Amino acid sequence: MRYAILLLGGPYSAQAAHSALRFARAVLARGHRLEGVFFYHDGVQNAARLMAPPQDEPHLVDGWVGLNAEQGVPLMVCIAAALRRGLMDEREATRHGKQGHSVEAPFELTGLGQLVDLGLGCDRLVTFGP
Amino acid sequence: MRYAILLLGGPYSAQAAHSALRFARAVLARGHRLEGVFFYHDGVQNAARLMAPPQDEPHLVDGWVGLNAEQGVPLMVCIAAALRRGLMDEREATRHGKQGHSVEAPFELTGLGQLVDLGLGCDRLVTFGP
Amino acid sequence: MLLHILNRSPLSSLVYRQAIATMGTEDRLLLIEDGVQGALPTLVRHFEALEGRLFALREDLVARGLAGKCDASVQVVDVDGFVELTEEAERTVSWY
Amino acid sequence: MLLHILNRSPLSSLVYRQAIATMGTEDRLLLIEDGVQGALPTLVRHFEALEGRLFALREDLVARGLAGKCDASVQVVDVDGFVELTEEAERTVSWY
Amino acid sequence: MTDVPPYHGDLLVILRHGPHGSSLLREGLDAALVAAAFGRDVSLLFMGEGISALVRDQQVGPLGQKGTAATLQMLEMYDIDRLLVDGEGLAGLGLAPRDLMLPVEVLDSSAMAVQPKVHRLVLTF
Amino acid sequence: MTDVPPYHGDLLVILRHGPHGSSLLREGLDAALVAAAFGRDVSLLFMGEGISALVRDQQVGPLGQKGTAATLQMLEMYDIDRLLVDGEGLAGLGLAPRDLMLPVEVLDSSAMAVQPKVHRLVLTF
Repeated sequence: MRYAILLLGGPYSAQAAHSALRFARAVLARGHRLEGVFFYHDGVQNAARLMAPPQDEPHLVDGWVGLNAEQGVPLMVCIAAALRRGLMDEREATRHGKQGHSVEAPFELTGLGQLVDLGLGCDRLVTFGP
Repeated sequence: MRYAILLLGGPYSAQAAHSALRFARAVLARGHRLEGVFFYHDGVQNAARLMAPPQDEPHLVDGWVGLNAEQGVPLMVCIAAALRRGLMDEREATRHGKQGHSVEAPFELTGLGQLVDLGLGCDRLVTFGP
Repeated sequence: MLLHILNRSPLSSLVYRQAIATMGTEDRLLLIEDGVQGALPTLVRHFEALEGRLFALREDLVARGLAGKCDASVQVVDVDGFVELTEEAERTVSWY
Repeated sequence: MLLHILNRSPLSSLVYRQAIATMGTEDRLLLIEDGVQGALPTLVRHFEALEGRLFALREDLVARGLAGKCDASVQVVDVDGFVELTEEAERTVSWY
Repeated sequence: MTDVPPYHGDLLVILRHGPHGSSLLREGLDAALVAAAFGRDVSLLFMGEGISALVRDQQVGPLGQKGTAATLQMLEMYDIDRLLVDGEGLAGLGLAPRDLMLPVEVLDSSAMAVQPKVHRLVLTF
Repeated sequence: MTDVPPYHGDLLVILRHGPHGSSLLREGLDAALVAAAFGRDVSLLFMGEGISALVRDQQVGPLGQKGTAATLQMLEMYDIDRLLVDGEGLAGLGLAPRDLMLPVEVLDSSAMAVQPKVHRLVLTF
């Protein structure tokens, strides 16, 4: 089956990101496809490139990046939710006249239309709330 | 009286930051001193320097920076809570071998000891929860 | 006398019970943010033990269109009154 | 048949009532994260309408030291079983 | 009870949070508007605190926060006209349909239990 | 009732959240440990879901998340020995003090209502 995940919880503040990552691995292990992870609400904070948790704890950005590298899972971040929370890639930083950036590939800033397409285009969308 | 604020809510996700900023202004308007605002839990996200809300909405970073500029209120961000959520200043970025930074002055990364000193050293600490 | 501050509605969160459980007989409770919903006549019964010691923040009521809908037992204060309540209390305790 | 997913404890959040209100007579409910507390014998009564359709995630029980404390009426599944439940359901609805 | 009823729509957005207190109400509405703009058939279900989003006379927040009243006024323009309200929740707030800013369909408990089943996708906010 | 009782300590940290589900429990414990390390007299009050932090046999999370059990074991080393538990909440979880990993003082409702009054600062997590 074709799965998708909607993640609404911020990293470390809520268990949602850990739960979603674990679920993603289990979905793939059962032979399903994971069409994408959409980050919305506090979930957008999972794309913060400067995340530096203590070394004896799971590194969530590394977890997401690994999912993308090994399985090609798209990591889609709601641009409107991201910008107001301080998350932008180089292109948005340029557009806003700011130096530096807080989001980088493989995370991609995108619109809510992608969430709708993802949710209605796949067989199962599973939401992990904050 | 000497006041302090503990802010636990993230920007835009929760009303906490708006409430805290409004309360801070009212405290000062009544002639009190505001010894500091301590950002902890999701509250640390208020220090995200790339925050870019729509122009017709309140800009929280500007609000905090204004409080500091006009009244000298220290803006203290819990370093442990910040690092795991992707918030670091240039010094921490260098220490972690990363390019760029997501927090800048007047926000200062500091330890929880500052929260304890602030809370026990002032007359009133008011917490704004997520 | 302490000031307890509650920002959740009794419609969805049970934290109001924890606030009440730790309140002394003179302590006050201020409803702010989503907590102001507790000032509605159908929900204020959850706070009946606090007769005369229940407050709600005017600005948060107004923003939600609830300013004219509060129960008569609730004392409505603006943010200046919020600061005044913290002045009068020995300390504050927040519930969320 | 739909799978509803709940991540809050009935000890602090009333969202479980909203989940139950929208469940059809064949729908299932899976407790995850802090929601697994609802599988304890003293709290499972909140879910009595779901007899035989209540599940709890093993990994989240284990992490909390609650693995051996669940009520007998709750079916415990691991994360592989979680995926299986989503396969069997037409769609999922999350409550938080 | 085992028959699957005909679909009422593509997307059901369940709104459980009030205005101002969190961004979830607005984010749920934004998802609904975008889906509608893309030609999807969208229903909104207001439950619990979410019902308070429909109360009349809402204002901007004290720092000028916009709230959601203006967004709700745009629903009709986006052809979102299936606004469902949990009747029990409405009574719990002491409100009647005339207290709300938009015309709604009030659901009893049996109608509530059908909604997630008759939409292809359910998003909860 | 109007007499202020003598202070029991500098800081009361109220813990209302369980392990793993959110970071609040850990963040509350961290604040308590730092205060104790700075020589402050700290009490912990476990309420509601927070009581479940004391359940025996907790494990790391499925991704290796540490949880809070190891932190709780360090409390004694930091001279934090006033561990208060809401008796009603304990019963609500179907637990007794022997189910908990550390010795605690179980409070009845009148003792609960005194705690915020007898500490100079109260932090709620």
